[in-house]
Amino acid sequence: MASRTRTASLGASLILGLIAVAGCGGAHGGAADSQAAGTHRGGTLHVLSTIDLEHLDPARAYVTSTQDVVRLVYRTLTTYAAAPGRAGSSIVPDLATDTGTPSDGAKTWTFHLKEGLKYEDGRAITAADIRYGVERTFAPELPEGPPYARTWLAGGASYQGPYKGGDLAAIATPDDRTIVFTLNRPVADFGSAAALPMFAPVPKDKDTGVGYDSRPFSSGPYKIDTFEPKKQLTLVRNESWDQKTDDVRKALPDRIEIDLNLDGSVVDQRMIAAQGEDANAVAFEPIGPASVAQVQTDPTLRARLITGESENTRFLSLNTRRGQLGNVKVRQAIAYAIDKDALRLTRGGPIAGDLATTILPPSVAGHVDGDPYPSKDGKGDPDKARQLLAEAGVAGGIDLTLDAPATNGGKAQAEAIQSSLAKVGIRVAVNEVSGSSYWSTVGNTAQEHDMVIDGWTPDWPGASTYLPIVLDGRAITKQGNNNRAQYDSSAVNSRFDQIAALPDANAANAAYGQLDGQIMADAPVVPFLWDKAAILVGPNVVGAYGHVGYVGRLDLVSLGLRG
Amino acid sequence: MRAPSTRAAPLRALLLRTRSVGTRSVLANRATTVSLVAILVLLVAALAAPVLTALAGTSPTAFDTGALDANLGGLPRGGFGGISSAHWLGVEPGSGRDLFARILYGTRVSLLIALAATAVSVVLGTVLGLVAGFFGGWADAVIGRVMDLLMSFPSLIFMIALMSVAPAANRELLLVAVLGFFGWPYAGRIVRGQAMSLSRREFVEAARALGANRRTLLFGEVLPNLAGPVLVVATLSIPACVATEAGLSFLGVGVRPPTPSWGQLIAQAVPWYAADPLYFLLPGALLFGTVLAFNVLGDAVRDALDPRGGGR
Amino acid sequence: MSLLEVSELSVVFGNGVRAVDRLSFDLDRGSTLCVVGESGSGKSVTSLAILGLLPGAEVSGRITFDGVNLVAARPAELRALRGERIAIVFQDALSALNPYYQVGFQIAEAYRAHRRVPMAQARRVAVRMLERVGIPDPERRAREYPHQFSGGMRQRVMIAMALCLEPELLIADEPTTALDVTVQAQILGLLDELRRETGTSVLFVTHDMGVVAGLADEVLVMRGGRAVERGPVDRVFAEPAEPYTRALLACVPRIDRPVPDRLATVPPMEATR
Amino acid sequence: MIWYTLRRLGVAALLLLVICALTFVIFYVMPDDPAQQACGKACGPERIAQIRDTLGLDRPLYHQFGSYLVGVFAGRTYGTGALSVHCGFPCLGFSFQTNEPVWRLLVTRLPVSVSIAIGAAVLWLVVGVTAGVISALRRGSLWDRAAMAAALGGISLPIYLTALLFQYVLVIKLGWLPHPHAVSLFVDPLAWVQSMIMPWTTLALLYAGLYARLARGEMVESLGRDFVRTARAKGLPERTVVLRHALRPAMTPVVTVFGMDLGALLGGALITESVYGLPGVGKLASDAINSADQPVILGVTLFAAGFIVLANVAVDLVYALLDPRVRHAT
Repeated sequence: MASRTRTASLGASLILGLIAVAGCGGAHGGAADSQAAGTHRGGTLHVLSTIDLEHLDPARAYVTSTQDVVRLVYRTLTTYAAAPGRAGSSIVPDLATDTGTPSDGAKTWTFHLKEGLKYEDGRAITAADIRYGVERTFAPELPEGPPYARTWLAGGASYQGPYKGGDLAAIATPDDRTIVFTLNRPVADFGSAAALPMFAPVPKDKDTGVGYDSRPFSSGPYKIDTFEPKKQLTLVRNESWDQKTDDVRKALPDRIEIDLNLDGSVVDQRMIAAQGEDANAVAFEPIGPASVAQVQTDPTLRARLITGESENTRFLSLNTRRGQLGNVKVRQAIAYAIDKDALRLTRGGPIAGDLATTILPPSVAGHVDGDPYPSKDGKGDPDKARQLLAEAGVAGGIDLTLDAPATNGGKAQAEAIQSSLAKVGIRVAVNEVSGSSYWSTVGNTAQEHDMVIDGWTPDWPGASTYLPIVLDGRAITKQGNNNRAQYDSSAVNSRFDQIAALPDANAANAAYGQLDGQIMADAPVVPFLWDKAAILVGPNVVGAYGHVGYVGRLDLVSLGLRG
Repeated sequence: MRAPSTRAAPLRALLLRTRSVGTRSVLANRATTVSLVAILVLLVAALAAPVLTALAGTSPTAFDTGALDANLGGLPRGGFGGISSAHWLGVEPGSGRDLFARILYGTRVSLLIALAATAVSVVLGTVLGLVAGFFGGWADAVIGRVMDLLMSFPSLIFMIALMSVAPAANRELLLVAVLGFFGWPYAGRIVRGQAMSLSRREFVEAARALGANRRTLLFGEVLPNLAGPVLVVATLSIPACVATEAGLSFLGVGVRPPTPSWGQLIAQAVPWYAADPLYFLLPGALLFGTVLAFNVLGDAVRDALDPRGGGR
Repeated sequence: MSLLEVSELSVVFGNGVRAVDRLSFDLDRGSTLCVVGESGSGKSVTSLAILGLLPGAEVSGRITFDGVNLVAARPAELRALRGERIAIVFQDALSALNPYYQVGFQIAEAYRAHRRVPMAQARRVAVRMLERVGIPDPERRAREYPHQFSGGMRQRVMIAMALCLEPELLIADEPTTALDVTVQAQILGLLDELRRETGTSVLFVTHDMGVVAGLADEVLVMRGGRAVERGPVDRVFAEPAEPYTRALLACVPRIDRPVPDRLATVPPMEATR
Repeated sequence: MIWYTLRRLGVAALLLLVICALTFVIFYVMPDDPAQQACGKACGPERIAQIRDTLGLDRPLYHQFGSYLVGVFAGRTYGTGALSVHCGFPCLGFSFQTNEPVWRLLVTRLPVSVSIAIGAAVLWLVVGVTAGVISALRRGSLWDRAAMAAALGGISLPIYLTALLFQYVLVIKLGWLPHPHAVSLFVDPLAWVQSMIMPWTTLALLYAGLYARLARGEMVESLGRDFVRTARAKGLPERTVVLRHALRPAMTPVVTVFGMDLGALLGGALITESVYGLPGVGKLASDAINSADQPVILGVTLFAAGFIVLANVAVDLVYALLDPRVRHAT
């Protein structure tokens, strides 16, 4: 059950009170630059981050921000294309020669490694190292990672990881450059899943268990020089990396310094001033709402603002198993009442993205335009909502509790929801949950309340890691639950099965798009924003574009500095 | 702080002092008067918040996105924090909530918590300090140790930690309890010392010799003589509580939204300090003014009660 | 010419209290004048006024010391006189000695304020003075702090400090009041002995008629800041002219443990506010 | 003196133990499940159970507290087998967020807090005490009234208001200073001063006010002491009277308060570090609290308490050195 969006969309960025903002129109500002600059090597690139890098260990790296960074340090079987716009969502080979060969009805996947792949100490990367890397994700001591290996690999349910259980039979390495995965079910997009950090090689003798998190061994163009959590990560060139084996990474700067845990407004102001070393810097996170005015009114700053699209949708989950929310009319009333424009304004206005009307964002294949709960400028339709509440027999109003992250941004969104629902007589109490435990709390069905400020980014492009994970009633678990609406419709569930069986990916995407509309009619969730990220880059930086796979953050592997 | 020698001394001294001559006292009196008036105005405004906001036609929670420029990230329209006839002190960026109403309600919350917390700490401190100082022995030993312990706590960090794990309900009450709990040793220590020296004074000895029982001594002789020092502690504890409550709310562990408090308003204004400085300046200035007024008043009370203390 | 001539001396404090009111007296070289009166009679204020140690109080009239008017003297002139030519012994030696410094140092410091000598030499003077006022083992005691001394010993230290520069005038402001009777007698004896040895004039302030008899050449009785009666000690004791003096004399046998006189310490504080 | 020192240290250790126990209990009753915290995101029940076992959360409270204490003094080992992690002395556990040993986090944050605290302390001591002493010497003068009014204003200034105002005016509007960021004194002294000057001034404004008032009060009292009059009566120059006889006793209480304040500041200038975004111990604390990172919260609380308690002991010892009466009484 994937949830990269969690941290990407809410957890991490809101912890620091800096709210993601995105630009208007989806322009990909830096794209033209990247060709012009492609050749200059050298210099120190600075990355100013308001958030922390949670886990560098490939078995544990599961938030988009970290994945963006670790792509500089280690390679995976496949990876996202390094390209602006929706082209970035295509999966390309990385360590492997192709995106994998399925057989046995997609229950067996074979990858071959390229030649000349080396670690930072010059030794060759072998298939066994990739197997070991995947096996590590089974170790309970290394939690947080994606669950795919555990759920898909044959015999994975009982495997305890390489520290206790030896090797996993489901992964075979017939030779040093071939790796074969045997799955317990057909998985059509296993090749896409192989872009996740857990498919990176880990040499067994370098594995320091939990300690590996602070210094993973490099297979990419950069190795870790120093890492001080919550402070700074410094990357230097890995001289053993060979550009010829890598079509994705440009590796232009000699050195990359990522300053962590900075204050949002400080990053914005430093990027705006761009003095000294800051001319060679990029912001890691979108600019804050408070800086939008300054940037929008200054043409030179606007030119340095890169807007990236994302696959992230923000929505309000309505817990269909609680009280009046079991009544579809009440849910629809809420869908009408929510002032999406006010919610977006708490994140900086139109620059933060487009008002969402469906669950699947336009950037995801299969998206179908539609707006079942229209209102003027997205400001909500209280009359319609009141009417529906009256029909539901609760005209006198109801009391609901909203789970929100205890961050400036989370509080602001909670207040906006409070304010719009107050207009239709729904009194909302806010339950603040500390940023880091937010997802584990709302993912615990015993601790979840009536409504949850929610969101989702797929683990790889496509609707298959979207709707079935967020809205399949059979996927509801007591802990680590992703179906926060606790929506369980037998019609929808069986439709999921039918779509999963479709052989053609395009047909499946189209079917998901249609199903999106069907689910929206039931209003288990109220989508309100399709995120965009508007990020400032320094005047000396070239090759900047927002990458759709990293929720619109800059694709770090393509950045370079003017000579 | 020295003990006044007779029962009625504190109040008499207070009255005498405010009528005393000399330029310095006159100046001090003017500042004191201004402070007193400011505090009274603030209290009245806080009490009358619903009336005043009704007059202004605003509410502290209603969003007014029309007052904001969405393309500028939700900055108030028209500069100066969006001050207009509809919004007397401008609006909050990002939501368009009326600042006048929010500040007014924030005043209510901040002052209420500070006054209640002061009451808790002073009552607790007086009772425990009295017990420790008057009875001595093991009661003194236990209470003294507890006071030492509380005063060597990294109290701000501890309060924050405590508030962050505390449940979401009744934040105001919780703040009062936490502030009061960590505040009482300051009152307690002073009361203990006073009670100790008072209980050895001649007039208490005399009363004891005349056969007065402990309760009569405590309430008849010792307690009235504590009125002065306790008044000083209370007056100076209010601004401390105001500041601490603001600090806690500033750090995000105080009252919960949408309830405004000064600290919370300033915390929300932090990201906006460059784009909309009025947003932090208004509640900040009010907070500063209030703390200053209470401090001036506290000084005046202390000077009046303790002519020798000379501005300490 | 008298060593000290006080004429029409008035001291008014900032709060309007007139502590001394047109007081006149004089003191010859080598003689002892006892100023007697109850608490608040202005006797201690008078002694402080002579040294110019009443900041914030309004002092008028004349205090002529060896021809110099101290009331009009510049601070530097006064400073040169203090300790060197006019020394004082206060009532409460514990509070009058600085608790932070060794007594030897405090005496040496007084010496060095007027004599350009190395510290070591001044310390030797201090030890000698301690020996002279009857402190046993003076070498060691010089390195001790005031709180390590008994009341009587502390007063001896004060006297040593006052006399280390052999002043022409010694003001003793109730030097024995805080002591118990036997120690009182020792200190009085010491003072008398030293006075005889050095020929210092003494202005002895006390409220205790009992100590006056054996010590004074002349007596000045004060009440409410004014002189009530003045004359040679024998005459005043034998035939007091004023009823107030008679009353004071009548008190003598009954006062064995007097109430502390706060006036000596309170006025300078109040005066400045 | 040695015996006195030992006794004070003993009391301090006991105090720390009590604080440790209290903090531990409070975080034990915390609603957030530590195992769920440590587990992070996609986390199934079986994994939570395993983490509980590793962290020893299924054992009774006193047992956990015992292990914690043993860890503090002798280090401890979490988990078993190949993945066991040893946490050396002084072990305050590992951060749930970053898996860093809490002790290392604290030690790496300390230089920033020290930079802030020491610089600010020098500033406020010099400014505050000087102003207070001059005020005491010139009571009622224009200087006195102005200084005391300023001091009252200073102590009433909320840190975040000063900090934001400074940043708005000095950084944004005038561009005189860069945004504060953590620079080592030893790497770039000029940048260090530039980025620290605002935090220093912010704290110093507050504390200078307090110290001016304190110093003035103590000095006024000291100047009225009998021994100061004695010093004047000895004919000592006024400078000697003031500096040697009045100032020294007046400074003893100032030193006491200073020790306590410095101890508290070294434990993290919480709001200052938060507003300026400086990665000191205070920022570590507020971040840990925001992310409910219990081992770090516990660690910082203990660490800060340790500083305060040690400052207490230091103050007592310095007091004894300063005041012969205390020295001989013990």
